[in-house]
Amino acid sequence: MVRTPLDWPVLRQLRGPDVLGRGPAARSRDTEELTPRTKTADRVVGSVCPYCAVGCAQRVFVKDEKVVQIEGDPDSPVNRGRLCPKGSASKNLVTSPLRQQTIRYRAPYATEWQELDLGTAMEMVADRVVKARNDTWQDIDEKNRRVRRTLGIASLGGATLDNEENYLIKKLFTAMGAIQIENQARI
Amino acid sequence: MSDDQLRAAQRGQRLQDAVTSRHRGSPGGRRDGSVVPDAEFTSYYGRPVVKPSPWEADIPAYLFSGGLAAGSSLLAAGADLTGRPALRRASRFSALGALGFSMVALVHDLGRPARFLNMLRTAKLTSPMSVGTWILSGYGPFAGLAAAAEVVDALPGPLRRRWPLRLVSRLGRPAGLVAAVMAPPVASYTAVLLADTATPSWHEAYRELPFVFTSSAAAASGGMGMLAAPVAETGPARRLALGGAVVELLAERRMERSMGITAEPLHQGKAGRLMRASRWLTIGGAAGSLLAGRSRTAAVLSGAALLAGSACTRFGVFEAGQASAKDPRYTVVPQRERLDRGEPVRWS
Amino acid sequence: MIQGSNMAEAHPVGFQWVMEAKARGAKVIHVDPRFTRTSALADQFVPIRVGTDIAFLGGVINHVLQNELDFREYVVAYTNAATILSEDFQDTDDLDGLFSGFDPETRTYDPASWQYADAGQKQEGQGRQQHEEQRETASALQHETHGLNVEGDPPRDPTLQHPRCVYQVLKRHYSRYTPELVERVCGVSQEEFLEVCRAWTEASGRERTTALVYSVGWTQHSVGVQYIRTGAILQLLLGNMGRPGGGIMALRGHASIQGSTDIPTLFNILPGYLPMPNANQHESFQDWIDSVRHPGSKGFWDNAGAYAVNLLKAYWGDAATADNDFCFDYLPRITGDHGTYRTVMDMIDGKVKGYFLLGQNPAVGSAHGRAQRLGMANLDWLVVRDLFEIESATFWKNSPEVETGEIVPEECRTEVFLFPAASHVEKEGTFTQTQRMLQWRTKAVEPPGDARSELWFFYHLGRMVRERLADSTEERDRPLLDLAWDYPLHGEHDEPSAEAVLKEINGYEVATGRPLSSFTEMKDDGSTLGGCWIYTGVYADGVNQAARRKPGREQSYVAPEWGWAWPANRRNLYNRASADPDGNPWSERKRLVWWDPDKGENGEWTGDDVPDFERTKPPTYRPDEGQGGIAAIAGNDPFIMQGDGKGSLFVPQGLIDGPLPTHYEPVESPFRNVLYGQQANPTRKEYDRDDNPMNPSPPELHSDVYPFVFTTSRLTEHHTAGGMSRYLQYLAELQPEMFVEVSPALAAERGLQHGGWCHVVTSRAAIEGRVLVTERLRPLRVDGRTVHTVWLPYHWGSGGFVTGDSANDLLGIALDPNVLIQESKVGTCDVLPGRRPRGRAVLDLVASYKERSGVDVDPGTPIVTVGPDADVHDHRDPVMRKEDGDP
Amino acid sequence: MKPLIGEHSLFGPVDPAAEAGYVDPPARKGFFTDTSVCIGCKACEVACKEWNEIPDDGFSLTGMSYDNTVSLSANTWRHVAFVEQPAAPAAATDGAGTVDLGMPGPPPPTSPEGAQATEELPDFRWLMSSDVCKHCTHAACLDVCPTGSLFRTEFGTVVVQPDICNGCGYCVPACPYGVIERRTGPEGAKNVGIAQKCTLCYDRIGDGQRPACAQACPTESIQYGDVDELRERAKARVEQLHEAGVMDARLYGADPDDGVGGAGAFFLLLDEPEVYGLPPDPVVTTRDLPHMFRRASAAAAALLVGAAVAFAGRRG
Repeated sequence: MVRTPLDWPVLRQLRGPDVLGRGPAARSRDTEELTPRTKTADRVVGSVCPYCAVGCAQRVFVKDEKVVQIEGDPDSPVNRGRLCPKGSASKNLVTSPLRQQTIRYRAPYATEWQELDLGTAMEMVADRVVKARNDTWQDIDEKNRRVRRTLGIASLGGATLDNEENYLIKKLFTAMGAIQIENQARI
Repeated sequence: MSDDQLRAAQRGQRLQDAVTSRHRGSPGGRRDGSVVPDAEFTSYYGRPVVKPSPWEADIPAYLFSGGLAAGSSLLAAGADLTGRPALRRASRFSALGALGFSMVALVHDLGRPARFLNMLRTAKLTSPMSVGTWILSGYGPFAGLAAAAEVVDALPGPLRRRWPLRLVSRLGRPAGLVAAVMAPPVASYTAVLLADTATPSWHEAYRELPFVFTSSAAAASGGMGMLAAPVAETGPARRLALGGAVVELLAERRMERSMGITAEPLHQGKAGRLMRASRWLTIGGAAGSLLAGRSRTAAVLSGAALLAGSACTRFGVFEAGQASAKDPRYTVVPQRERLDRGEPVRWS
Repeated sequence: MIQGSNMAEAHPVGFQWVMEAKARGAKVIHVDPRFTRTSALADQFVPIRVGTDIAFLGGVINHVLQNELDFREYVVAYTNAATILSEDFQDTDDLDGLFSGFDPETRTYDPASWQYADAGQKQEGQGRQQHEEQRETASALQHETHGLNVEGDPPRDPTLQHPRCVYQVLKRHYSRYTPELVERVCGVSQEEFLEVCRAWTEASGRERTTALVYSVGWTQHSVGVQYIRTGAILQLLLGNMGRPGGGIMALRGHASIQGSTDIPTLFNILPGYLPMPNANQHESFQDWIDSVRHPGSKGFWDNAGAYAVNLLKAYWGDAATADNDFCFDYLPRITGDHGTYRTVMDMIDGKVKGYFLLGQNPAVGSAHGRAQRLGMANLDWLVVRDLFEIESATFWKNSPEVETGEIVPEECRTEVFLFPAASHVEKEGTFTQTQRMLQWRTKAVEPPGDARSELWFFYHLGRMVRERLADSTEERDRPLLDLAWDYPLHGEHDEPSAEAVLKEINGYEVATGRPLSSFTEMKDDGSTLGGCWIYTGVYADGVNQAARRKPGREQSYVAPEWGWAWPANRRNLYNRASADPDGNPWSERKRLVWWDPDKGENGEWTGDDVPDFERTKPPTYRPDEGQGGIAAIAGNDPFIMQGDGKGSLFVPQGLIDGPLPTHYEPVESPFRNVLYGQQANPTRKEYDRDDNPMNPSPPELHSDVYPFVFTTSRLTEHHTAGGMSRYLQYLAELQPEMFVEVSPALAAERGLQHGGWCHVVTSRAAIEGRVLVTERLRPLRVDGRTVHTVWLPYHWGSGGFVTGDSANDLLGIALDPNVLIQESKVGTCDVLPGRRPRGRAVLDLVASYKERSGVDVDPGTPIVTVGPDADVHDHRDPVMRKEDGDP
Repeated sequence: MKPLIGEHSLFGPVDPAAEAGYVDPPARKGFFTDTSVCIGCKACEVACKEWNEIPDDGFSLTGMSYDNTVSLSANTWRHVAFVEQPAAPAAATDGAGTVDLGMPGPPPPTSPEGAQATEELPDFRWLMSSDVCKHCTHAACLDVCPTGSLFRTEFGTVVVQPDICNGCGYCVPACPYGVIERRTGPEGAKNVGIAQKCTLCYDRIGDGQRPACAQACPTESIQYGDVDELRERAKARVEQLHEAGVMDARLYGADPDDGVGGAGAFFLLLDEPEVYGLPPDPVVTTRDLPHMFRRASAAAAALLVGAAVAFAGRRG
């Protein structure tokens, strides 16, 4: 929009009908161009709130591969577009400045974190899993019962994991012989 | 955990008591002496209902210097017309100086000083600040021109006769007269500026506050004249100062009587101290002005007293308003009383 | 009826439906120890002493039975009220708080005497040992999930007059739960109590139904399962089960906590509630299957063999064949308690090498935080996967134990890996929510930096472990090497396809890959596979049914085309009960599912929901004698997962702590049990160790050292251990600090200043918080004395925008025997003004309390407090104990 | 041409958008906040902040029940008030009489009145209310704004234009509800130094969407819509509550004849407005503006005359 001296609000006031300069005459350029970012988003995807178990459907608005807004999905028969403060804050959850984005590693007896790249960290964990499993393997237990397991590796999962994730976790640990696989569901 | 947080929490407790007081039938207590008997009222944890202005000392300083500028322009014009060049010169300079100071104060107080010119984006009759800005925009150049003429006149002859400067010099009187005509609104609009708010002790003062401010402006500018001009020429300044001081004292008293409980803040705390100082300085300055015709010392002292008194008035009124906004009592009680009388403010 | 739940605060969006019901005239009652935001919106708020809900609900049951207010037609037809019990059964009134069959040595029951009359007595002798085993392995409830094991036709008396019929037993059992007793135990006035009884019964019956809502306010108790049972008995008596507007709703607290048990990461079960094989009981594949399906028994579990084969086939693919029992042998065996609390003790004892924490923060969120952190400090390595740097990842540098010197970073050997995790919008997959509904989330953006999904992490971890073992000839590595671990990958990070995993969970024909539509298509010959039989149908027709989002306004109120609910997209369980025995709706107002004789060839079940019944089995169907399995369920038996098709008022099998709910005091209580000599749940699971002391309770001495009752719960503004809320500015600012709520009376008594500090002391810890004095907490008169309740939110720790002490540090570990869930909703404590001592001094404070209370001197609370062997100092006034005569 | 300042320009019932010079404006939009169904969850506060990218308001515990955001401010455009109301005078602290350490032993002498503890507080109330900018028909903030930053939208709402505001701060004391405020921080936040308040999600409603707070509100305590219709709904709701025996229910801000010409965002309250921190009978300050200008003109004239008189006197 090209601005000319004629756009000076005082002149717009004088041209009427907004003589008092309260309405149309006072509008700024930004105001005229105002568009909600829910409208300018590149795409909207359906999601579900990660907090409690009510299962409120969310709509996630994405612009330039960034989440620009998360709000309730009015289509949902569960929440009818509504969200609680936590659900309403879920963009803040995704974009919080405290969000961890790199691996942090604490060596034995260390007093501070150090950085690791993802590949190295994965290799280290895989090594430790194999070793702990070997070191603690039981084919039979102390009562001579066949158990073929390890009691050296335990896991405790939150209940915000997906079903597919839980499925793979249990599948892998079971094949590994690890049985102390637990979840928030016990808590 | 900061002390602020603790204080806030303790306040919460005290104020929770305040909230429940109505239900328990005990009066909401006052913390310090007050003129009006305790009125029972309810609030939300003692939190203010309205917000105090975000303005700091800049604004009362601006109110004062605007008034001083206006009065000085009037004095300068009178001096010009009645042949008192020294008084004219001093007054024109003080007008410009005060104006300049007020502008700096005003801009400094903005949240976005760089956007000062947005003040001229619209002309809003409903906004005393907009109206005032346009008045100042009209008054300022003429007051400036009048002061410029004094500068030119003080230059060596040959320089003074160069054409643009000569024009400036020629325009000194008309500019000064125009400035003088525009000056009174400069002094009085600031009262509307404060009164046109929800700040209890400002709004309730709206009937008399313009008189307090203009008379205070008269006293200040008269005092300035006494301070800055030779005794021989300061007769009108003394009279203006004396008249201004007397009217200010009377108008202020009348104002308080019209304000109900919202007059209380004018007597309490910082505002109370300022208002008391204002009163004594103004009385002293006025008394001194009676002697100032004979003694340069007396003129200087009483002029300074009047200036200080006027400044204290503006700061006092300003602080009283701020205090009234921070105490829910001054917002709630008058409104509640109105409702309890069955007289809510309604259109029909 | 909301009890044991703070629905408005913990499930605000679900609460919209309560508000809508209220607007339509429903009366909302909230029973809770504390006036919450739920109470503020309820029509009636009833303050109750924490831990006494069974006494309260038992009182309501008594009111119903004494006044014959039950929905008699429903009760006779659909519950086991008419079933006649064995002559050997003795109730708690006969045995001062114990049922027949108790063995004080093992603190378990032999349930033989609890059985129906003339029922097979094959369990005799074996029962006790089984209960002990079941407590260790949290497997008792399999009988409930796997259905009551009933063979033959136990005798019934439809007139309900037989003295040993369940109805009469129930009536006798609760006859002492009078309004006076409720007042004395719960601190609820008789008026308020009777008002609840009136409202509940008036809003139940043919034309009206009452819904009951609970949450962890009921589950986190040493008698948690029995709390829920009491609610179930009441709802069955009043005819509220399986009917619209009725039922019992467990409001679960985490997005997919339902999914986490359906497809569990729990030590005792496999997907679809199949048990983890136990080295003692499941020696062969057949033993294992039979333990689920109970050959000859009735109900839907008869097909368990197919479900198990499909799971094994999904795990080990081509390697799983009929010849090798589908690799049954590859499954590791459990031998006892391997639950999270047991494991923590094992960590402290140095038995565990590595620990994975996946979006879980036990340093703040689990009971007895100190034990949790000391356990973590004694590992070889710890992997934490989370969005934020949570306390469980930083225990080695800023935990309370670092402050006390119990953990010295330079001496702590635990290696810690903190992996950033993907958030809910950065990965795709399904959650299963509280209503058993699966909803698919589409991925919106890539996770930032090194953040990855658990799916990615475990797929690649598995891949790397398998690579390391690829050349192994060790027999133990076969299960890993034979594992079906081949999922399509996509994207720059090689993310496994969640949809492919979902398809495997759903199940498909091995030969064609055609997804199964229903678990009835599952074969036990290896021709089909499926990872979780109850989820079969979620990928029916190759369509991701969980991703359906047909707008609610374009559907019926049941909204069957939004997401997918197990089983078979059924939204209301046992909805056959919404129709009368003849198949007609009990009332037009309350119709949901009914028999339509004109539909199909010979009539069909139909209605707004998917009928929870065989579609073409008419109401008139009666099984032939000797029939088993599904065919044994009659056309008028709506509870099809139960062996007798009836709702269980009395539970002969499956519960370790008794066939009927009975009031026991919480493990930590300032009061002696008024009803029975047995103080608390005699069968509860405890870890009797020096590092897990319990505060003394009557009849022990010195319970006055911890004179107040405390309870913990959530705030709307935070989420559990705070890992998803303290790290967000917008939530942190709303509840910025740990606080402790006390009544004005307690504040006056202990000199606590509103807004000031106080600290709370138990035998485990002392924590501090700011004081909030509020009349939302009120002292109650219980058993002639005033009891003060202290309330604490448990959201804080050392990380995030807002920090504070963790309430869970106060708790000891005592578990419900059925499910091994901790009693974290109630404990005893003392409250002192001011901040807690710092450094080692805090240990001294806790120690001085322990000394005064004798915890140090005499570790191990006496659990059995009745009977000749009970070695307790009972200083009760015998008159107070039992008005109607002590035995 | 209509007069410069019409009869209803500063006070009285009027359609504010039309009054501000919009030709054929859409129906006026507003909020009806029904506090009788508010569960105090603060979803509105958070949803508002997420949408409008408002910085946090600091992390401090106030002790004001569950209200830690204290009031509407530059960084809080929706604010939920929490009021704990004990009913009976004696209920506050029931004194030494019934205080008991809860120790084992014989019951204290007061035990016969055992039931009292629960009976004393039958009417305890916990009121919750989500406050917001009232979007007054006669908006003082808008009228006193010297730059035209605050303006009336076609929906009749009052909105700050952050590209215009120079932070003069005049709107702050002008608001009779204490809503608008100049943002002072935190450092680095956008719009620091600029007046901030609820925009009724001008961007969203312009696109036919609902304001963020109303969209989020779980219990429909916050209802968004056409003001005329909302007023009808509000009246019906009050009647319904009165019939149900909730005689405390009353509307606040719904009367077009009131001191601000009726609020675009009005409330159903369960107690007096001041209990929630609202002014009981607010009046737009500009109602008195003509009078103020007349007084100021008189004072100005008096100054001019006074100065003239000072010079008219004898030469000293």
